[in-house]
Amino acid sequence: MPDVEDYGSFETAWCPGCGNFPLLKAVKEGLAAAGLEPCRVLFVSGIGQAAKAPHYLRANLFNGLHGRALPVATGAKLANPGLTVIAESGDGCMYGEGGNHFLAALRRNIDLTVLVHNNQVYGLTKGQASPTSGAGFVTKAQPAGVWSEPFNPVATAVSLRAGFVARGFSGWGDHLADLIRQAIEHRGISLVDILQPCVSFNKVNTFAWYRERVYDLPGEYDPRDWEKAMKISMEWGERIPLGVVYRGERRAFDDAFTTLSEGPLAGRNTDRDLLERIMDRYA
Amino acid sequence: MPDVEDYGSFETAWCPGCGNFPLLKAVKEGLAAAGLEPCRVLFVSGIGQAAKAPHYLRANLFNGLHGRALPVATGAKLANPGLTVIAESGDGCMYGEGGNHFLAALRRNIDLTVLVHNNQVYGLTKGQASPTSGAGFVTKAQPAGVWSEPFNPVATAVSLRAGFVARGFSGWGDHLADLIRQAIEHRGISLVDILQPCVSFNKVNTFAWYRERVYDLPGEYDPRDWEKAMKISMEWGERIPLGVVYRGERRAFDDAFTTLSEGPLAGRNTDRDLLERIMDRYA
Amino acid sequence: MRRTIVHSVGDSAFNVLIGGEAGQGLVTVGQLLAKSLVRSGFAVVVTQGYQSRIRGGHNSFSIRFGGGALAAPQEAVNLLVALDQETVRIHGGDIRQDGLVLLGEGLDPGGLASLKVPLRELAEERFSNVVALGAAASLLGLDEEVVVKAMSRTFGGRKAGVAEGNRNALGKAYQWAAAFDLPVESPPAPPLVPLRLMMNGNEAIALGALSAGVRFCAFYPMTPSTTIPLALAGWAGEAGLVVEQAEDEISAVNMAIGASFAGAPSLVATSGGGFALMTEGVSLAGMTETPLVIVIAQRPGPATGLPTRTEQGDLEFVLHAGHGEFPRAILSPGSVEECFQLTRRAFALAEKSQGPVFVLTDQFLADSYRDVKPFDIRSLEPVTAGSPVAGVKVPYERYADAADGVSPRLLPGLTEHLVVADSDEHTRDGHLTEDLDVRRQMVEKRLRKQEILLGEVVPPSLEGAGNPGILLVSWGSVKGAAEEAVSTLRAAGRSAAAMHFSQVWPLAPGQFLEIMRSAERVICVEGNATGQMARLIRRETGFEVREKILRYDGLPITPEYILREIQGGG
Amino acid sequence: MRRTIVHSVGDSAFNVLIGGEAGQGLVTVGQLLAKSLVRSGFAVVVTQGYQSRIRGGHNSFSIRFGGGALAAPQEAVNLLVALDQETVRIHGGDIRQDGLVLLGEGLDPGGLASLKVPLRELAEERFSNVVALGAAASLLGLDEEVVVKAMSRTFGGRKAGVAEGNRNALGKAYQWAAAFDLPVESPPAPPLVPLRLMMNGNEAIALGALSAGVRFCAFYPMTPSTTIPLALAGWAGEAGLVVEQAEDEISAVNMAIGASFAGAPSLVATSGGGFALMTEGVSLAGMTETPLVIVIAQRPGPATGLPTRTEQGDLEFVLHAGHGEFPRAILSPGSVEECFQLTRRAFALAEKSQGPVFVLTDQFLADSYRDVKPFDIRSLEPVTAGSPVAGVKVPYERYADAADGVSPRLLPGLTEHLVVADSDEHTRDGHLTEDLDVRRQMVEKRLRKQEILLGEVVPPSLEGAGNPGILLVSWGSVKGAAEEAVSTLRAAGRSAAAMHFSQVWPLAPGQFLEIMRSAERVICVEGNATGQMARLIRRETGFEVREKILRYDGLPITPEYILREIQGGG
Ligand SMILES: Cc1ncc(C[n+]2csc(CCOP(=O)(O)OP(=O)(O)O)c2C)c(N)n1
Ligand SMILES: Cc1ncc(C[n+]2csc(CCOP(=O)(O)OP(=O)(O)O)c2C)c(N)n1
Ligand code: SF4
Ligand code: SF4
Ligand SMILES: [Mg+2]
Ligand SMILES: [Mg+2]
Repeated sequence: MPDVEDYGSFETAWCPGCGNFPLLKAVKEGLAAAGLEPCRVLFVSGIGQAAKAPHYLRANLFNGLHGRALPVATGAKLANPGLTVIAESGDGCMYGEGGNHFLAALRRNIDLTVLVHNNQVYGLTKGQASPTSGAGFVTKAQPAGVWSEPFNPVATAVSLRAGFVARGFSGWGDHLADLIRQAIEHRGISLVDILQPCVSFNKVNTFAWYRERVYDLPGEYDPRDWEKAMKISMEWGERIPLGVVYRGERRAFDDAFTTLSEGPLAGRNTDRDLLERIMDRYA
Repeated sequence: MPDVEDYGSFETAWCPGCGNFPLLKAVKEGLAAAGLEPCRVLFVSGIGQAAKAPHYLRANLFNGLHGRALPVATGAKLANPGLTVIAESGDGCMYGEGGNHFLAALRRNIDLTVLVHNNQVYGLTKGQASPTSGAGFVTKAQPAGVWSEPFNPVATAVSLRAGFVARGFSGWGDHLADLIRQAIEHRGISLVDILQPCVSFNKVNTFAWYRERVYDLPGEYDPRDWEKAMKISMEWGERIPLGVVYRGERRAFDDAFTTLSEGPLAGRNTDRDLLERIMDRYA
Repeated sequence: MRRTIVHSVGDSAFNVLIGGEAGQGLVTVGQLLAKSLVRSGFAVVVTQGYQSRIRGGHNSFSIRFGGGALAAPQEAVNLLVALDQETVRIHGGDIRQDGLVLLGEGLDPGGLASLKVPLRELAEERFSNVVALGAAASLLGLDEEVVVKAMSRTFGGRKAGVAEGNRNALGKAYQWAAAFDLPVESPPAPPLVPLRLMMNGNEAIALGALSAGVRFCAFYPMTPSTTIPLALAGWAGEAGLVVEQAEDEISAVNMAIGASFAGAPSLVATSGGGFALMTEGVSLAGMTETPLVIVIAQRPGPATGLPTRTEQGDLEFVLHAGHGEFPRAILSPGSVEECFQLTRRAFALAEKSQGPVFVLTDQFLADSYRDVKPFDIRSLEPVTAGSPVAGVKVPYERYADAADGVSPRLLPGLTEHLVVADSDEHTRDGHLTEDLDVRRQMVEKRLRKQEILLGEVVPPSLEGAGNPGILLVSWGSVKGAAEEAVSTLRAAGRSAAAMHFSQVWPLAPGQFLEIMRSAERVICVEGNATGQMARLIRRETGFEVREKILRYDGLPITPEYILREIQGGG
Repeated sequence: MRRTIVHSVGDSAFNVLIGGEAGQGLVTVGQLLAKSLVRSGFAVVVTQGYQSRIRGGHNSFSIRFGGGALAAPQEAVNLLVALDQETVRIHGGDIRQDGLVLLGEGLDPGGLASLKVPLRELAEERFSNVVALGAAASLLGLDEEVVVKAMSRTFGGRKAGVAEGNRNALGKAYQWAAAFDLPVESPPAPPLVPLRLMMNGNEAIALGALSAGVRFCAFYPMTPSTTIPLALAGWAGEAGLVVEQAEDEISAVNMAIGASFAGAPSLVATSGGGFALMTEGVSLAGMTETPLVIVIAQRPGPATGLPTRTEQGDLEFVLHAGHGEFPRAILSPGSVEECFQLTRRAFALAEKSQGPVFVLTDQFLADSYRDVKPFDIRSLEPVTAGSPVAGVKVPYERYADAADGVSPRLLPGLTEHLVVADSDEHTRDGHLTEDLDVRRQMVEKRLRKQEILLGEVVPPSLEGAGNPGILLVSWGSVKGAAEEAVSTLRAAGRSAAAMHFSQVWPLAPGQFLEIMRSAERVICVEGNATGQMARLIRRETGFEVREKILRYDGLPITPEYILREIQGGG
């Protein structure tokens, strides 16, 4: 069984005090709790402060384009179903530039774990509004404040009946690590939207702001009740629920391809008889 | 007051019997009922069979790229708030290629009317699955049947609290025309998802199939009740509700830009004093 | 309007054009007739003209056939099979003096030599297209059994009544047509030749990919590329492929990169507008050094343009697509065989150079059925994704320095080594860096791989001798037309040669520059409006191709078109 | 490592480099010092080097200043202001023999001539950066009041204590530093010159756009382009603009096209990767004939590359971006003034040719503050979107035929005429067509507009005489460095000239080919690894630029870099 140390420790390019630090720690703990060897795990990230996270642990990594973590993760998972594939990136990356892939991945219900560092701001590009920024949030790009309604990833995921929908908080390390473990263990798509304070550019949604509001969904809360989940997913503002909001039963997309039960696509033999038979159909 | 004839009549490139014909008629009736002169209306469409529709009536038209009707419509509306801007296209165009814009437009709540010909298939490219195709739908591209869950545009729009969310059926012409009129009259984004049989490529969701299932939301149904709307939006299969599913109160995005109260951006004078003052800030 | 018809060598060939509305079953008739011709030993070249709609409008399916080898379409029509009046109006002018219109009794041949088929008498209306097929096949002297066999394959699976109805309609049509002759004889049945396949360009690309070991294909439908993923999807179950329709082209290219990174030889196929959305992904493949085969089936642009027509307008776009600088290769098949062979080559080059390789085709070739000698498909080697783990230096570095720029490529999850790839500039171990010395080294490492590609350039082919009076330079689907035009010129006693580029990037001037210099006149023949290949040649060699024969109305370049232009141009 | 320092004409200039971590307030110090220099009558050229992170790492802000005109960065450092130890390590080697390190008492100058500032003594730690500013300004002989004024503008709005604390820290630093002299005198205060602005390339682009009448800007943040839309957003309220952050770059470009169609002169700004996503939109602007200004601030690629560094690697990509063939122009400013002027020109050309026009800049120029003569901004004309309705033929046709290809452009909803635009091939009235004759005419109509652009090409500038021994050819931000290198060569008695392209497409060979031919050696100086401009020149003229000075490590080309390469290359 690997332990947290097996995931290594690296110098980061983050600001001191950033919510990404406890988040990174929770990811490693979640991986260790799930008992995964680094070489069996593939992280796929996009671009942003959050997207650097997998550079700061030991695992396989494909750090791709801004917004495109999910398609790359999908391709990799379909090519090698034996990999545990984790798509990790920021709110701008996953819900902004990558919004269409987010919808499609939820619909596919492919066996990926999606970790979103939701700091409600574009960190790396210095503080423009992100899709989850609150209405009225003032930035240099939105000097009169954000006008659009914030995107609610949890509600969207529940409304599309994604298999596993959770919200964590980087200030609640153990709780978060456990959500990540559960997400990894869930077969089908699992979303963990993680509230992650950005100390440099988001002076509204700070550690203190979140701490005052977050609460753990009570033990009796049944994440299999879609209607309740839908309602809970809309709760935001005074109180913000953390935990597994929804769990649905859906067939995993990976099962759509029977050939995947035979393992990775790499290194397979080409069936020459079959090739010939296919060619002969053109005779 | 313009009447339906003012919107003209043209030869089309559609298949005989296509659900687009009654839909086109309903659009013209809706426009006439809303009392709009053709020259005050701008249609923006994408690419697909549906996207050809605005070529078949008299109005201003920007027929752009596949998937990109909403951004063009947004830009045009922001440049000329006096225009009635209608984005019209197919399910593949709006919910597939254009999915990210769909989410963003709902969040913005800009004053656009969005008409989606939802035939649950890619018509123009000859019958591949669309985002709304039912699970198990067999096509040449999905020989083993569609595996993903269908996209539910109505549920997504309600979950994001869009201002006006409706479902129509091209087989119910008058009902549809009235929905379109209401959508046009609503300030803020209004979605009319229109069930539109494709006689050439969708042999499952036919006129008969829809007719057996659709029903009109009863008079006592209150589209302002979000929870009920959310529930109704999930109804699909045995029974499919038609009508205005949800109506929310949200500030229209157009109000974010105070300058728009002064009318179109075209032809404005440049304030030379202001230019000089701005330049002087660099002194 | 009757065009001046320039007869080409094709006089030994015969051209049947079937025209009608979409939805009248004309493609089925065309395919069956072409298949029957191939089965009877003829060479065929099919040209399909259709519109961006599902029903109505005007479509055409023309089959040029002959006893020898054929590689180009032909304008002049010997036999026009008109399923509607529009066909007579549009194509009447293309009928040769000695040609014939075959049409239903209700249609008006407009003064052309014609034969009216008593459709209603011979079969129910829904079998009209088969009656037309039977009549045409009979006139062409094809053995009825050959047509029946082709038909039974196509309609075999249908409801009982349908197959029978078709069979009867065909028989009736054969009987009826037996009484008639063509004004000019069609080519005699060729001596028995070994079995040939009938395949269009897209099918050959799909089959080439399959034989090269493709394991993953993601796509978003776009005419005229869609039939490639559709063919692969059709084989996916039996051949163990994953074919996935993506939510958009951006997703398609990124999925393919992810799959390739994880070890599946991967392909995407699209057309210009969809490819535009993939250009960031192309750059990603370049930066992460991920093998990727990208097929682009061109159609006329800009923007949506003419979705179902042909053009060669995207050469420069593809050559420079993606920001930043990185190596690539662009193959441009000139025939259906080349579609197969060059797609295979694309997979090999992509793996070898660890980057993006393009196959640039177009609607004409994509949809052009031809007779094809069966490939020696058993003996062809598929590619192997990734490098052997044996001998890899530890700790493993994905971007380890290498003299030729190619680092060992391990696949994630398949060994105990960690594989780290990055779209940022990165150190050898794949982690992001802002070290500017490393940056310089990595740029140089990536660019060194261009040499590998340069070492494997497919040399341009040359038909005809050196020092020609006229040298026609072509690329991609224009090959057959240019070569046939040259044969015609030579048959007329003129000194001419045809040089064809089946690979347009990189160029190795040593392979062609001398020949160009030796020609009196060099003429680029391209399916675009500005002469993109001519510009590229000048850029790479300084040699200015002064004359151009260009076409940009959406139709393929034909031998006649070239000859007219040469004559027109003096 | 100490590089051979090649002194350039810049010996009359003086280079201050401030280095430290992100978050230490070094950009503020740099801006204030630069502003104070400009206010004191000096010319300045700022070079910013920063990393893709918000805190930590190593950043630099270097200000070269002098009494005359300056247009290029300089490597050799006269005064190094080290806010951290890393700065000494990285830039110590760049200090001139007669240079000085100014640093806090806790840091080690590593044997270099140095002056240690007793930071703790002079002020609280949070004001350290202002102490450094004061010490440096004092050493440079700047009037304290000038610095105070600059500071009060920057910190004016802050909390009371802060402004005061800063003011005190500055005063203390001035007092302390009065006792010291630089080893070599800094340039004498120049004679009073008329007021000059301080502005970087992106600010000048934004201001140019504003003066040109921009009314709409959509963008998705991407370094180093973001400060353009941010500047516009800052003015939006007062100036009546709509600036909208889009959900992605595809949306941004399509929004801008929609807004332009509806009559708002529109701009998008991005960098390579974001632009890749816009290429389909570029083609749409070409097809629908919609004016659009696209600013691309280049950074090193491929893919994410080095997000905060500079490069000129996207010339060919931008030139061919978008499928299909349509006219475009690409302007490539070489100075901050040109950023302003050419952005204005871009709006005019976009409207005139009804299509996409590009402004191709890069990180170096984007972030490079310079002293700029105030523009005669009152008298500059903005563009007018659309054509007058008077005289329009009825029924109105958006794509009416026109000798020069430019049809009258009415705006939808503003007249009683219907305006119909289409991304498919279309008839004159804008409706989609599959008529192939119309297709041909429309291709030709669109391409005729290239002539308009060709008639308005900004001619390349030439510094130096004809028949030079060495001709340096540059484009974009390299202008100043190439010109200064030439001055230095000439000062050393060599025959040299500099030719700069502020517009890279279209090219008018008549404007430059003779001069190139007249030179003994022609050397292209470009910030990329393959010599893209050299290739383009050969493609358009046949003239092969055999020598190249290239840079692709993310740093701007300097006069020293060029001179080293020329000497190295013999
Ligand atoms: C195609 C593209 N567009 C824009 C960018 C610039 N960019 C880099 S990171 C980023 C936003 C990051 O925000 P988020 O994903 O929320 O991550 P954070 O930095 O907040 O963790 C943007 C816009 C890019 N790299 N690529
Ligand atoms: C970027 C791009 N990708 C793909 C296409 C090809 N394409 C044209 S229409 C279409 C699908 C149309 O489906 P839908 O929007 O549902 O409209 P329908 O034809 O069913 O009315 C596609 C994929 C395109 N034109 N552009
Ligand atoms: S900018 Fe924000 S998110 Fe990024 S490292 Fe700094 S605090 Fe964290
Ligand atoms: S393909 Fe379907 S949607 Fe398109 S016109 Fe035909 S029936 Fe209608
Ligand atoms: Mg963020
Ligand atoms: Mg559809």
